[in-house]
Amino acid sequence: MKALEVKGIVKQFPGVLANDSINLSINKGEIYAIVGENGAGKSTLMKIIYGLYTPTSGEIFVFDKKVDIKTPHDAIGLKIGMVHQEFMLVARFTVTQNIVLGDEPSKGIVFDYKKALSEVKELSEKFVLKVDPAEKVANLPVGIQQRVEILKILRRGAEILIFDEPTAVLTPEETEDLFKTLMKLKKDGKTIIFISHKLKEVMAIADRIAVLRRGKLQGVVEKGKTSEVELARMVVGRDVVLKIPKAEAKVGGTVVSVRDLMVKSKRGIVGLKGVSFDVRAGEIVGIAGVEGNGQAELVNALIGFTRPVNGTITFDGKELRVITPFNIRKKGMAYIPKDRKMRGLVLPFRSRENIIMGQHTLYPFSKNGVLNSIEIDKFATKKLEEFDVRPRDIHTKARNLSGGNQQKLILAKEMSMEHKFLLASQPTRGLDIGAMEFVYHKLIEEKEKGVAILLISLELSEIMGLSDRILVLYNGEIVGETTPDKTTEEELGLMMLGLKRQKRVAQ
Amino acid sequence: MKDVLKRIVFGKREKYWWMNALVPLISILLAFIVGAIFIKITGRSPVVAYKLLFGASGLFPGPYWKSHFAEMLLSSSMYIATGLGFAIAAKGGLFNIGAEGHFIVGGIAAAYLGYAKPFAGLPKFIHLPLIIVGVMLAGGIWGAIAGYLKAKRGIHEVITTIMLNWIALYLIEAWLVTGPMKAAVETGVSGTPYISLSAKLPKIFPPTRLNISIIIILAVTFLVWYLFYKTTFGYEIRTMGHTLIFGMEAPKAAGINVERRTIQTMFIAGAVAALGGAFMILGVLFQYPPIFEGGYGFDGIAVALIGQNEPLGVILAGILIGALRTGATTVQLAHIPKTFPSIIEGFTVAFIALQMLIRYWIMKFVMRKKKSIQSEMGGGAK
Amino acid sequence: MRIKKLLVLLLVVVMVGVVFVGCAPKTEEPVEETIKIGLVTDVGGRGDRSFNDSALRGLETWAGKVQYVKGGGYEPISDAEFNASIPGDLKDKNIQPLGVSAMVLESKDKKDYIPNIATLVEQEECDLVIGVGFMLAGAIGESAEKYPDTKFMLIDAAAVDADGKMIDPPNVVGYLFNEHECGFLVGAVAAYATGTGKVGYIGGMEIPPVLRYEAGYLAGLKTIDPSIVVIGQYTGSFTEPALGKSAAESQISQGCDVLFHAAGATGNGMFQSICERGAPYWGIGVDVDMGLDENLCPPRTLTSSLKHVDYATYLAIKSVVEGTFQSGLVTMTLKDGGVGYAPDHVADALTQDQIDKVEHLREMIIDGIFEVPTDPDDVDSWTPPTGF
Amino acid sequence: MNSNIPFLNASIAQALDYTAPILFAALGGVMSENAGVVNIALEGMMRFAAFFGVWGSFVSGNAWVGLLWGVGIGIVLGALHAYITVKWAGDQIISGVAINVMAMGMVTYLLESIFRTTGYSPPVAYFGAPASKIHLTFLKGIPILGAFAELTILIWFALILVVVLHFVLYHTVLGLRIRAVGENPHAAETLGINVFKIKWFAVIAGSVLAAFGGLALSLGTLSSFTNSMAMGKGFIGLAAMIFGKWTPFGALGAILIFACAQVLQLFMQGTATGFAKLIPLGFYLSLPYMLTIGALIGVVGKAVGPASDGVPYKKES
Repeated sequence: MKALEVKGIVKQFPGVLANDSINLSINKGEIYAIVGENGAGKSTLMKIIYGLYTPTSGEIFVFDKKVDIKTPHDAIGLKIGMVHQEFMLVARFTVTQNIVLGDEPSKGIVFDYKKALSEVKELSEKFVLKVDPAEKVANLPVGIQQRVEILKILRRGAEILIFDEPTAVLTPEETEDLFKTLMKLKKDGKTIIFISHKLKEVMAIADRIAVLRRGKLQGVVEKGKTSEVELARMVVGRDVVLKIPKAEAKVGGTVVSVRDLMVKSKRGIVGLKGVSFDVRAGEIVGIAGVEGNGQAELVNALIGFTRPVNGTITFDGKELRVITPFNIRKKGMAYIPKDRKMRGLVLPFRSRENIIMGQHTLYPFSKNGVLNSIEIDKFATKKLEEFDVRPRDIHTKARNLSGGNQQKLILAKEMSMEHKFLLASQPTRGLDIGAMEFVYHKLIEEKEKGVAILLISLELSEIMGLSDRILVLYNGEIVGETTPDKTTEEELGLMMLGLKRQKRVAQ
Repeated sequence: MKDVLKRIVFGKREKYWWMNALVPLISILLAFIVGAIFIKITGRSPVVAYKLLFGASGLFPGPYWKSHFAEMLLSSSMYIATGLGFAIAAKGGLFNIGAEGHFIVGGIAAAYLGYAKPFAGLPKFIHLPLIIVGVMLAGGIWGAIAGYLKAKRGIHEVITTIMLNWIALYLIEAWLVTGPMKAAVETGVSGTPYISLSAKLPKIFPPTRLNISIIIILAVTFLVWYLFYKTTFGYEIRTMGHTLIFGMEAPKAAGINVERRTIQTMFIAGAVAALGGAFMILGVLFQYPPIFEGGYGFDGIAVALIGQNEPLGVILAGILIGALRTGATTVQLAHIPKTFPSIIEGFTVAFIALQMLIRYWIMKFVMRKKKSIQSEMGGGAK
Repeated sequence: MRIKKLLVLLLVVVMVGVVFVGCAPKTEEPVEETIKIGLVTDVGGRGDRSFNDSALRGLETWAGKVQYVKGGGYEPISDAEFNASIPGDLKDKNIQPLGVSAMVLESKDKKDYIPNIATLVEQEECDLVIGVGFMLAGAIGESAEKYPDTKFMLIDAAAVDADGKMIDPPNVVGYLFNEHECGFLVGAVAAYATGTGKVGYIGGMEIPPVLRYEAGYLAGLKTIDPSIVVIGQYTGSFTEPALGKSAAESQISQGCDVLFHAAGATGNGMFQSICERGAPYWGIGVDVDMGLDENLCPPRTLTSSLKHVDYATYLAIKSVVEGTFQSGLVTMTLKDGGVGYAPDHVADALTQDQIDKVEHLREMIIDGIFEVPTDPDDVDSWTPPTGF
Repeated sequence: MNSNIPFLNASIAQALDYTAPILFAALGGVMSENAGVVNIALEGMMRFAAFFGVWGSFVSGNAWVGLLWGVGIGIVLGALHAYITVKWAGDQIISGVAINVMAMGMVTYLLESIFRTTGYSPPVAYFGAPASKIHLTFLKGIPILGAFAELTILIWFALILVVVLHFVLYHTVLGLRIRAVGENPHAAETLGINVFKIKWFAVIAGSVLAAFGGLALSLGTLSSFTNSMAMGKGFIGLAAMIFGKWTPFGALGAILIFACAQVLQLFMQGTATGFAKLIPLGFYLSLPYMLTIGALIGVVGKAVGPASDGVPYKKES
């Protein structure tokens, strides 16, 4: 039986043909992956199926019946559920409130919260997805938030589950958990549509794989009859192997030295419990760890957003008493934030305006406080070329750039500033293969120039591939220090979960 | 509160940049049409009303045009000042309801510096600039209080500016004007003493009252434009404007001192709005009266919104409102209440708020011409 | 979509229709050779139930014998209505219609005073322009110099020049009122009427006329019984009845039973409070005889301190009509009937003996036997008269 | 001490009288902003409703009819605000300012057209008349509770509404959905909730509450419309709503502080002796406003509203 069929779906956005006559046919009970680079049209297609977008033309069949899905409400009625890439959760609500929203147990008009709690508990037990029903979503790690999302759609009796890039924000362990869940759901007879650009994962979990490129369907392959390399070629349209280039470290003097750093989190609890480490010129120090184990606090302290409770940060041999973003940047720090929209860019600004942010007070961009448009435009044009930001138009607003191009714009901005130290927080988050490759190359380039780099990442392969030294952060402490050649992903994974500690190499 | 800044910037790079000028124009036109219907419904003649209104607005030549024109510019300079007060703060992501307070603080400062002894004896070319600087300082400090509380204590500027308006009003009218700054009895006036001759703004269009206030405010508007778009300071304010209200931290992460800029933005907003109060005292009333009854501050919000928070737009909107208000009292000759122009002002702002709809209409019109199938508008247009 | 288009079309048709109907040739009213009187209100405007309305009564009702109608314009009033509009203490002043036509411009803003006066002089060619309220002192002063052929009248102030100096141009008459004198008399009445020994006073803002009322009131109370406690409050506004009510409630709950206000419309709230409570509370009105105003609280209005802006306006118009206009400053006093107190319920609350004493005090002021202080701060050091 | 009880009770009653209109406005703000639509038109809505209430009562001679008229105009204005901000995703601030400016002009215009005055309407039947008040005579004489012995129905309604609104927002299905829409409309949409419907409802309901604020002034405290009626009360309600962190009880608390300061201010002014007499009037009058800022600095701190408050919601096409 076909769970879902789409025929000739076309979606035209102003200036972009996002989906170009796409035909897919998905069997009941299979895990069906759709892969493609960012902007290939995967999410658009799913949003059409879920009723968030209206297709320009085309037909949809659910369980062999032609349907007309206008709103998510229709989709839910057809037992289609979707876990969005950006979680659709109300941060201030509890797990239970989030799960039952839209279909609440009630006595008359009164919301029966007790009943909802027990329902959620039951549900979580039934599907073996452990959550605390009374906890606020804002306080949960990403992996658990995703569970809430899954429970939400399961509660509505979804038979077809769409996962839009579900692993983009997960740790390896969480990903593994998710895969277990997916397999279990498949066993229960649910149909799963799995959207990703991570070919390794797709190969691990999917039964069949459809490849999209620039809005067009490139082909559908069965897992057994293909390979990662072949898929990659289909996705990118040329031969690529995602290989992280290696470069020998020419290590120089210590640039940043952190001692006994203790930092409170936004919620007021101590999130970083006294860590010490050095970053030297020309090396990449990788910080591995599951999200929420002190990374945010570390970043905030280094960039001057949060004042540490205790401990010192020494930059270039000088201890900094009060750190503000202004003075630390003046000393020579560049920062690639994990959240592009929140910390990286001013979305309504044009590329030319974004690219000078942070160095706008410097010559030649301005003199005596007066901006020099000609110099700015010249610079922006050059950098857009150099960092391959598309479109090349320096007047494009950042909001209209794709994720990858936004990231490139940030790189262009940060790396063109004079800096000795680069703080890269999940620099490849949500990027496709091409963009990732680009970021890796840039990081290596930086390293070869003698910049000290602190790389915080949840992707173990990234940490293993790029770092010269690896620190493992668990529960606000550094529980291990190692180098890529002395460890394995498995060992790191255990340390990240606090199951294994390693004596630190002497500082 | 957060959406003050989701505004469309004038710019030729936009595909339909002319829309940014067309939308306010159509809004104003629609407002006049609805105003006409309204006046008809209430049993009066729209033609007579508009004839009187425009005849006395100073916008069109006619009898007594000279004095109407002068009065219009005199009003406009004050509306532009308070409009800028709102627009400047809005550019920096702040919602400033405090222009009313800044206006009266500027007024009382102008009155004091205008009559008080050490200053009153100075020659005009020293005295007047001194007053202007003093007024801007006073208004700026009053504005900066709200900025400080926002930056350092996180208190919403809407609350503080509302409260500071009232505090300013009561401290001035129920203390300063009736207490330490009361005029001596023998002069025959209540309120503060009159300002000295050297403090009065020079007239530029005799025999009318028009004085250099319009020149000052145009110069200030130019400076504000320059500040916004040509300096690093303005650049930083604009980064904040696009992010502050959404809780985004990009400017802060880029090393911009958001807290200090917040205070400075409110300082400038207060200083410019205070100029309006100074124009009132130095060019019209020559003293701070016992009861001021402004309203220029709140109308400034409408001026800024009609002008899309852009300096040039604020000038044009200021002139529009100034003209409406100048013509307002004359419509009473036809027994139409003086508040009629406020109705038009309200409708104009309402249609500006409905600009998505107006844009949709225009686009449909344009698209039909272009025979294009794609709607450029999207949005709630369903 | 069709329907929408139709609606738009309909709208356009209606609009065009509206414009054409409006364009229909209007029959111009014949120009009469009447004396034209212009009046510029202060920001309070028509309907303030205070001096603007009072001046408008002097102009429209008495001098013009017309009333303002809904939708604008005037219609004549009957003799009965005319007679009813004249308060008791002015019945003997021989107020007759003067056949003038009135043109009133309200001001929205202080900036409007001068343009409004200019409109009345230049466009409407008024013979006399009346400025209501001391706020217009500067505007009248300036305009008087600019239009020497037009006569001006100013209420509550003398004209001042652009430096705030009092001036006396040959075409301006200013009317001042001795509010402290009538304030004194209502103070005396209040002192006799109170049963609790506590009385209230509600002021708008501390401006000169209000302070004169307060000074007179305090002096009157002190004269009758120095032990009376006065709870005085300023609301900071002349236009907010809710605040007036609040202040009145506060005073009543502290034991006051007679309340006097000099707070414009803010005082309406005081009367509301009195009316809701009924006996034994009394309210005292200000400026006009509020005991006659059905919108307030006639049954519990003890008296009103009268300030006949209407009469002053009428006198000024009359002088222009009769060609006896004299410039200068006129002070309206108890003596000439420009101020006074209304009988309202005085006879119910006071004994005849007490009324006689108040009347005696009135005559003493008229005869200049003692002077009433004009500043509340001077009342403490002021010695009350004796022997009444 | 016993003699002070009537005074204490009267003062509290007065504070409550002062509280009611602002409270309604603040609750209107709470309703609308919890669904993500900023409403700075509270002031204008109060003004419109205050006038229409008096008009209705004037025409019919019945305060309840006035109430209906006021509620009617509240619905109309709410629908206008919703049409602009929800249907057309227009700027909520601009729409609010537009309604405020229109209230200034149009109400005065109507006042002139209907009552031939630009100042004050004639008195009409109202809820504050002694006979119309709710008499709980048994409470008289009891300290504090005695204040509730004679209140208008509108004050009671305002107080009860705080509880009701709290209940609706935090304990009903509708409230959960309203808050979800204000926090994350996209999440709500994906769960099949009609975001537009909820927003329309909340904006109109909020506007009706603000209308009650106007009615509490013109038909509760007073019995007539005066041109300076709302006089900043809508804005104070807005401030109180933020101060109270967008919750009904928070708003009530904020307004009570303000109202008590107002009553205290009048009391201190009236009874000032000695040194206190030397304090200028301006300081007394500005006391409530200073206390509000002081309370914010000292106690409350940063207020965080609903996450999507003020962000126009657009369904992606």
